[in-house]
Amino acid sequence: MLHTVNASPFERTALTCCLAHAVNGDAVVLIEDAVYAVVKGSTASAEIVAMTEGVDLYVLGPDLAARGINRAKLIAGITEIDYAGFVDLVVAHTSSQAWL
Amino acid sequence: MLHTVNASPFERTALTCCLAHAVNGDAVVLIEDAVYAVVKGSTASAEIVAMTEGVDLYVLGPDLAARGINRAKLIAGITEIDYAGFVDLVVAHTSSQAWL
Amino acid sequence: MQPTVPAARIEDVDVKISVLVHAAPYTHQAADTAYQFILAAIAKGHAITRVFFYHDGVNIATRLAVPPADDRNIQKCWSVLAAEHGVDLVVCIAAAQRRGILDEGEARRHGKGDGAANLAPGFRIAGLGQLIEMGIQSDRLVVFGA
Amino acid sequence: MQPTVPAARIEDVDVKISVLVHAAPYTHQAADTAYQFILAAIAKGHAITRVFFYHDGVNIATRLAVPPADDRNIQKCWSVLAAEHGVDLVVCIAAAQRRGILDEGEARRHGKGDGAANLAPGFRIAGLGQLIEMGIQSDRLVVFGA
Amino acid sequence: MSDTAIAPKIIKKFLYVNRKAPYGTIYALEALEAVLIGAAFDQDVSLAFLDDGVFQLTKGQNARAIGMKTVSPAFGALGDFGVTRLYVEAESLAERGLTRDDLMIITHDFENGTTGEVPSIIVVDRARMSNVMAEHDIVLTF
Amino acid sequence: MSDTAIAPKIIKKFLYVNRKAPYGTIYALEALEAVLIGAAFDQDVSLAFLDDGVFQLTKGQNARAIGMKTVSPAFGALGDFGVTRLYVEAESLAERGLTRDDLMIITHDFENGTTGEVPSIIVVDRARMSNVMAEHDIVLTF
Repeated sequence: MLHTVNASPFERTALTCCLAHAVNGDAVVLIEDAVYAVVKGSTASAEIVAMTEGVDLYVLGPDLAARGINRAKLIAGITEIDYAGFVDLVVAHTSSQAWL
Repeated sequence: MLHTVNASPFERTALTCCLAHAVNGDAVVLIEDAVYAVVKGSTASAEIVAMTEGVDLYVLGPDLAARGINRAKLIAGITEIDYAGFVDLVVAHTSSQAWL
Repeated sequence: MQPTVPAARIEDVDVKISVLVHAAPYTHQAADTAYQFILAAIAKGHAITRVFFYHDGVNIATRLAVPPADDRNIQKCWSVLAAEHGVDLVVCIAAAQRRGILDEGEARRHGKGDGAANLAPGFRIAGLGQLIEMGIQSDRLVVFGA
Repeated sequence: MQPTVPAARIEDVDVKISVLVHAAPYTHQAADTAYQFILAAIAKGHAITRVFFYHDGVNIATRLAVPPADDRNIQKCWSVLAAEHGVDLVVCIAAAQRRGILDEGEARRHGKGDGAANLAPGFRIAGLGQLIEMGIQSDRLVVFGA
Repeated sequence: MSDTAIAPKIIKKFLYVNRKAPYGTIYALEALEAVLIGAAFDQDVSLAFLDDGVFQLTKGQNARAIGMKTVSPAFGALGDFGVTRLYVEAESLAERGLTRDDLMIITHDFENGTTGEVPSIIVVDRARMSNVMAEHDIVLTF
Repeated sequence: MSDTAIAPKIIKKFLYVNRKAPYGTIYALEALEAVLIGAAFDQDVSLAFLDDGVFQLTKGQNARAIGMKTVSPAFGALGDFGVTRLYVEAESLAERGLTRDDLMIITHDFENGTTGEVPSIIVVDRARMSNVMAEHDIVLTF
């Protein structure tokens, strides 16, 4: 299953809720304000490291660029994708769930 | 200063942010979905008890009633008000701040 | 239920209060809470300097909404408030243009065709300066949003 | 930047995708992300079964919005998508009525006056059944909201 | 409505995921409207309540004092529409100071036509909720 | 605009509180629009950035790839509008993995007309931010 999260982890609990339900083999795509979650040294990134074992984590590059987050600031283990890569992920998983 | 919070503490961090900035003598009014914060035994109520020393805490009764939360379920130290009481609080404080 | 706000802390019975509403009707409760708050303030003898609608709050002012018959009609509630209590309801022009809320002048100016204006009775469209002005002219300003 | 999704996990190059959009334009990025996602899907040769606008997402379909000249025009982006790629843009009738988005038939039926319809070109108003139907008829359904 | 005339051959498993509290936002109400319409389509429909969505099912709601419509009674009608599975997450209840007793009683008729009523609410733990989500073809979130 | 012709006698202290990230929602942009209009009113105007609001001030923003307008350059013009105090909360930065160096440099001219520029961003701790809020007559939150 593919999970999408679009809210800032500092403002909403959606990412935590998502990670609590993502299971081995699932993928999580962070889009929009959720991309702030993968900035190194943030309290959110610590949670992600702790909770995503066995889960593939993706982040939408255009949303990183908009927010001025360059790749050097990302925690390890994150795959950056563009909109086409997002489409590929949707196609690759039989179902998806948005954590709004 | 009067602070208002209207979001569920389980969905958003606004209440935590508010309580981190409320100082001795301030008042906090919980309205709309924020009223869920004062239900006894919830994780949010534990945080409230820990963070509201010296702060007057109010909850909007009509919002409790809508959500089926009766008074027996509230943690101690909360004052229930109606819309008129809310107006009185606004009048009684020279400024107010909404934590949206 | 009695409100238990200490009476000694209430300064005045004729305070000028202004209200800022940020959120879309129905989708968020903010418009409802603001409305109930204002009714209570008027009942207590306070004066409502102005209500300013910003962000998605401008959508409260559409005359085209047709909510289900068993639900409240938020726009009508506000229009009645303006008619019965003379409350000044100001919709931010910049926020309204972005979201498609136009009065007759705006609809004409942007070539939207006759009859296209969708601003409801009792509301007027004006600039953000009206927000600052109401802050200056009132004793209290309260924000309702989402 | 190269997307690094393993190619082996991609099942097909002609997948039917439907999209559900829940959030208001400008206020939330959801409408923008959904639009970019759909452009990318079309570029990859997938078919967009339908886009269904629900909750405040129905506000995307107003023809009355006049965003600042230096900003994108979200409604126009979608109308062009419908015109150029034949994407079926369906606005939920119940959600639209509540929020004041009406086509000509609805505007007439509710006595809103000539010219009041504010549904933009390329959108159509229909029932929630269209949401269920698109779920049944497509291979994938993606939700964008707030 | 002409929508119901489509009579699709395909039957998919639809899961409506409810994660928002009622009244503060409209999501609970409009999700329910979607469920009730969707029920006419002869699909396999279940509902999931987790996070703040569990508040939708609490007893004693009465929105009169805030000038709104009380949403909760409509859940009682779900059984008549053939919607008989409401999964509720145990951890979400506990975090909010709620127990099963705080929830409304929602039932549906026995499927085989014999008399008697079956509870529609199925309290599951978080791991089971993940499975429920994975078992569905379409996950609609509101 | 006729609004500016009012020329009020009263001068109040306005604080615009920014607690939302840019781009994901419109609040940052529309708050800035309000600040720029408000600056014409000869009031005492300050801005506060806390919680996700600190993201509004980060360097290197470029919203072209998401089809939106880049908001951040407009902060550079605040000084010209007489808005010279941007309070930024240190704890909010730290929680988000940010330091002062991640923020744009925003300056204004010396008030006494001598040449040179003064930084507009004032990083304060949480306790001081509470004081800043308390010191203002009008707190506008977006």
